[in-house]
Amino acid sequence: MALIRAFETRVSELYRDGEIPGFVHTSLGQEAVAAGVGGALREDDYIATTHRGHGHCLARGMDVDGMMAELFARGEGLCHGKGGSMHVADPSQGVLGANAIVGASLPLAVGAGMSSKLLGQGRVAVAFFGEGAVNQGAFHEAANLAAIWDLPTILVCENNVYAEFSDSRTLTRVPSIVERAASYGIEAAIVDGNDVNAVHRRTIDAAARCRDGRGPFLIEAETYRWHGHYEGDAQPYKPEGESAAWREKDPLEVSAARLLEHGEASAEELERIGAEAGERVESAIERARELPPPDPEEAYTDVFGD
Amino acid sequence: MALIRAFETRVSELYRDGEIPGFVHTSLGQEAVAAGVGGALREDDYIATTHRGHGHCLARGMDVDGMMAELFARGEGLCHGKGGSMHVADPSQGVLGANAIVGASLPLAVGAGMSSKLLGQGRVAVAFFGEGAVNQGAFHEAANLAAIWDLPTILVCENNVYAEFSDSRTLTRVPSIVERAASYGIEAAIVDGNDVNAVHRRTIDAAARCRDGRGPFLIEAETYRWHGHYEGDAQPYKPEGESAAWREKDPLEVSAARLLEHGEASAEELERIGAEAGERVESAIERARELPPPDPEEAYTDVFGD
Amino acid sequence: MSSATEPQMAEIRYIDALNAGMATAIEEDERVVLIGIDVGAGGGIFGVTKGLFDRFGPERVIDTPISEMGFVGAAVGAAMTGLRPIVEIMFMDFVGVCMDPILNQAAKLRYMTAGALEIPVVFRMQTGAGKSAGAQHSQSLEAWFAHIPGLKVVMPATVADARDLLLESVRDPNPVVFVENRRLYASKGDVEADPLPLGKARVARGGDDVTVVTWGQMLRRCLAAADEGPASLEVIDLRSLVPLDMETVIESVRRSGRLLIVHEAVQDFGPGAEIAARVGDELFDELRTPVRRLGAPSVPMPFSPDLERALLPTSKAISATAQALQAEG
Amino acid sequence: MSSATEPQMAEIRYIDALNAGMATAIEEDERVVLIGIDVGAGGGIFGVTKGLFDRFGPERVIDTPISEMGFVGAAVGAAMTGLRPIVEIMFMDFVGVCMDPILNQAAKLRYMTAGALEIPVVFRMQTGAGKSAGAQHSQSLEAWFAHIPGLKVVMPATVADARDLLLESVRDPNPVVFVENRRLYASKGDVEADPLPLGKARVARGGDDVTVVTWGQMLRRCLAAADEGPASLEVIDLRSLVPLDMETVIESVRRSGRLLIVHEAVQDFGPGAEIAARVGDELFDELRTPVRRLGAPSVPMPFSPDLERALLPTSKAISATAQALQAEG
Ligand SMILES: Cc1ncc(C[n+]2csc(CCOP(=O)(O)OP(=O)(O)O)c2C)c(N)n1
Ligand SMILES: Cc1ncc(C[n+]2csc(CCOP(=O)(O)OP(=O)(O)O)c2C)c(N)n1
Ligand SMILES: [Mg+2]
Ligand SMILES: [Mg+2]
Repeated sequence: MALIRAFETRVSELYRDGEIPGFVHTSLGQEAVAAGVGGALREDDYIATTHRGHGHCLARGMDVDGMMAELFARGEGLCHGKGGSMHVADPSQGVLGANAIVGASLPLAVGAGMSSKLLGQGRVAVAFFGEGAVNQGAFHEAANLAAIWDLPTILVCENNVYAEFSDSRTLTRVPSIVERAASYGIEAAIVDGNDVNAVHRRTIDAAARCRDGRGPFLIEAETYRWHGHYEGDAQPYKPEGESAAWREKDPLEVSAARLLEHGEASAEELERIGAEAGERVESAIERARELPPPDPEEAYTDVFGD
Repeated sequence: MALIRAFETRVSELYRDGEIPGFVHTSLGQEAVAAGVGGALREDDYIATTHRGHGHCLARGMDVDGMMAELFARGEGLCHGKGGSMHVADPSQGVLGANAIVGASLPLAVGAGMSSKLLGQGRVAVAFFGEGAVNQGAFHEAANLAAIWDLPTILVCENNVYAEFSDSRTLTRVPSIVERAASYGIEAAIVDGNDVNAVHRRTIDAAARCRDGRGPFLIEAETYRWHGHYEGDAQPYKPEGESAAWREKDPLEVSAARLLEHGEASAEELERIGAEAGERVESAIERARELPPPDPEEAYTDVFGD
Repeated sequence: MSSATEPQMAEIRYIDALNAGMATAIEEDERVVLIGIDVGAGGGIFGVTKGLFDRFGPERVIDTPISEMGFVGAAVGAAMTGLRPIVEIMFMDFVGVCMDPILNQAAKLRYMTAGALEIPVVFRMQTGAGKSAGAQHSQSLEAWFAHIPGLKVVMPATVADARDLLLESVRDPNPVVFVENRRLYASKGDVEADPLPLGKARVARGGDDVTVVTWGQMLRRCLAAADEGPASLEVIDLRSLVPLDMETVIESVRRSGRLLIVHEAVQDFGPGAEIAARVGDELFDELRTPVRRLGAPSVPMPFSPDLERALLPTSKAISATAQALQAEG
Repeated sequence: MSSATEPQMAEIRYIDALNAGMATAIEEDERVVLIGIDVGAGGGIFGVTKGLFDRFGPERVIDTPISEMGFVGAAVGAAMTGLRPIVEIMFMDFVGVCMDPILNQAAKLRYMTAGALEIPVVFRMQTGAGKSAGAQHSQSLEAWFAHIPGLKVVMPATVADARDLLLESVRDPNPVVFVENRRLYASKGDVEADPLPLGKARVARGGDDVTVVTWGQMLRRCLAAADEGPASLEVIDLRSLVPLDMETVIESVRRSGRLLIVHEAVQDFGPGAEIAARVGDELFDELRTPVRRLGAPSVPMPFSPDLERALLPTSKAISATAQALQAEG
């Protein structure tokens, strides 16, 4: 979580300062979901994520240097500068990619579940998506397919209250994603998305179910988007005090408090972890800054394989 | 119902004999749904239907001659021979058309509901669709929109067990459409789709709710498709005896029995109604046979209006 | 239209012109509604619809869930039944999730019902590569719509057209695919510039040597190329692909004998091919040189600004190609 | 491929050739699966997949709900993760409900990941006007796919190609849009006819006066027109739009000096325009007459058989246009 926090805090600044091009969407405040899920998966499991996927990728162990270089649009970026923040991917880490089409992660993860099942690999495929994506037909169709085919697919809905500028509770009569999962006969559970342990436990269970061939599971993680929809969004639509209240539940502080309380970590250790994360990110930034843009030829490669 | 039965029985034969071109899908065995809904609507209400829409159109009072002529692809057909069975429409009767895209009737009826609400017309829009269409994203999105906008839209799902060659109960873990309506906070009710009175009562209530501004309602009408998906389908997929059992519940006989029992009609009257329906259809056929094909110029008109 | 734009502010931004066009449309006809994701209270993800919600209220300016198939289809159904919706598809690329109501419903129902259904709906969508938005947020797909009978396809390149063509599109009794270019949103211009009806191309710059046909953000680059000289370019802003004003194009090429077509869309099987094919046929004997096209190469749009920049026709490339044409004969 | 088709039955139907191609593909590679609505137990709405379910079982031949966006997207996700799916979209027109996985996922993810993701998926879809299927079941949209970088577009016109190109498409590491023509399903031919690799056009009939480029069901009509004479037509079956074998076309037109392009798709902004534009440019000096195109007019397909018949290019119209070209110069 410290790494995600450090990474996105700096990315937000770098974007503001014009060092990172394109669109950037941060998941600051939602780190526990990424970390809780990521830590519960097996090396060879898959994830398909969204426009807000930095955390999910980092929690999967995506290379920080390669990822930062990608956001900087460098030739040595993970996608050679052709993907960027909204499309960063690394299949070698099971990351099928961030995706800029809302809802697209769901059918893709269903497909990954099909591969795992038909090839008998016991791999789990996770689809990350926001509560806003639940109103897309792709969610509806994909959820039903995962259910009837008993696929090892975990649907992780990050309910961060907003879809762009809109409070998602105003865009459906049934704001509970867990309730909507019932339409597909998919078991589901709501978890505190700011509590990494809770998310982690849920995912462990869900993954075990999947590997036992008991089919998909939906996790609704209640959390909050600290920043705007995109970096630079002034967020006039957020009610007074709402952000402050949620920042009280900072996922990093929640787990820090618990670790200290149970004596599982000392203040110094936590301090060090944070500091190391910061350094890791800074060195990635320094490195990325020095890297050259992609070779012009890159624009024409990888359209077709042979 | 007698008219629908007579119409489609003959259309089925005419298609087999090559007198009617294209694709034809009959609703034989499902007449009570069309009649029950159609009879409960106001003159100026709207319906949007499917590839299996003959009954719905006739129950809305669509001109039999014009409709038959359309199926015969005549220039005097309701759509000048440009629509056909899968696209027969008559906006003057509130029929926004049959539609060959599964699920398309739903967003269209939601739109008609928007018009009625925003223009303060108190008109109700009915979307007919099959249980197979429920797995389309369009159903999911349209149902949610109708709900959050409290639209005067009635979702009428004709659950006739099959979607083409597939038993729809095998394509979802939640075969109950009523249960799936809960995902949208839409009140719903299941009715015996072979009992015209039951369908009629339900629709009267639903329409009243709509006009009171209480928003959409979903009716799941349980019925059965007597014929194949399309005319000519040998139906190897239907289990032994299933058709016979459903034919026992012939919607026409169900209501005939009740009318006789309550002395609301005599055997002679029922006989006459059936005979008249048959004659009405025959004369429409005779007329259609004599009509010329569309003027060649028709192919080029009505692409754009000005 | 004065109601929507104060007379004195003749110089406004493209984005304000779009806003003014919508304001006028909603104001002048009670059947006009605006539908889309965050077009209401939020004022639009790019601010195009700012103020309309406060001015006209939630009944006329309607926020939607992320359900394009549903609300685009609903807009089509509403258009069949008395409303005249303007529905926004945030990025043109998103037609991937809502093509059916455009392709199979709006474009066809008038025809299939022999004119009994009228479908006055405007599909506003936005494109514009060159902002590192990535391959899923940078496509120009106008050729797709132009290939579908029953749809008009409009692409305003100037501030005046942003307002006037939008207004005309709303008043049109047919489905109109209205393509805005994000790269032009901030551009300023005279909103009262000489109006032309929808369907007429505009000769943006007169010239004798080479006719350059373009639209959207490429117009500026073609004009810049014309400034470079020495060849004298006649720059035609097509303004709409459907209707396609071949008369203006033919008349110009007849004089210049040379044609260059420039667009942001992928060149292969792109919109320029139709214009090239028609001119090649109709002016076979008058053409002095082959018809040339400059569009994007057949690759997805890369994220890297450097890579992306190299894929879009530049004013340099445009003028170089024009000079080459002139040199050829 | 013998495993799938008995040696003696060299003369089979197009539909059987497709079936044989799929059978071989599924048999030779355990990663190949077939996905679609009623492709399994039902054997396909047109019987194309008959017997495959019984032969390979529900794990390899998968029936789906009416959820194209879901299962086409799932096929793409499966292709990224080790399977090689053949996914059926029953009618090409239905891409309206499932374009995103083709347009924004399959076509782009290899590129966006700099080759890290490979997406070997075949999108089988069927078209073919002339059966009174109506405006929503008769469209030929191959130009749409050819305009999208990252997709191959294959259109078999012969029985041998139905089998061989399908098999090659499955073996291809890229997303392939495979367009079958329903009008050809019952046509018979020699399945062992001279095989050509995917990407090469076939000279179906040699000739000197006019080059006729076509594909799909129009091939038969072009051959019939060639039979009519007197002009000697060289008929080229393009077989795929992407890759586009311009070499074969250019070589032929260089000899004939005349080109006629014939397709079932709507002519305006249609696939023929690209070929016309390229030939008009590359052979500007060698062309004796303008490049002509024969496609469907810009109207939705009407239901009436009489109206519909009049809209598709006939062998009469093809030969008349060819004669006219020859007369022109
Ligand atoms: C199909 C589609 N429609 C609209 C958009 C524009 N868009 C990008 S993110 C977003 C909001 C998504 O909300 P949610 O699913 O809750 O995810 P969050 O941003 O909260 O993480 C929208 C509407 C898109 N990218 N794709
Ligand atoms: C988007 C789309 N997918 C597939 C089809 C092919 N198709 C036509 S009818 C049908 C079955 C529909 O089943 P259901 O909704 O239950 O209606 P019913 O035929 O039983 O009345 C299918 C798959 C289609 N027309 N449109
Ligand atoms: Mg959200
Ligand atoms: Mg059914």
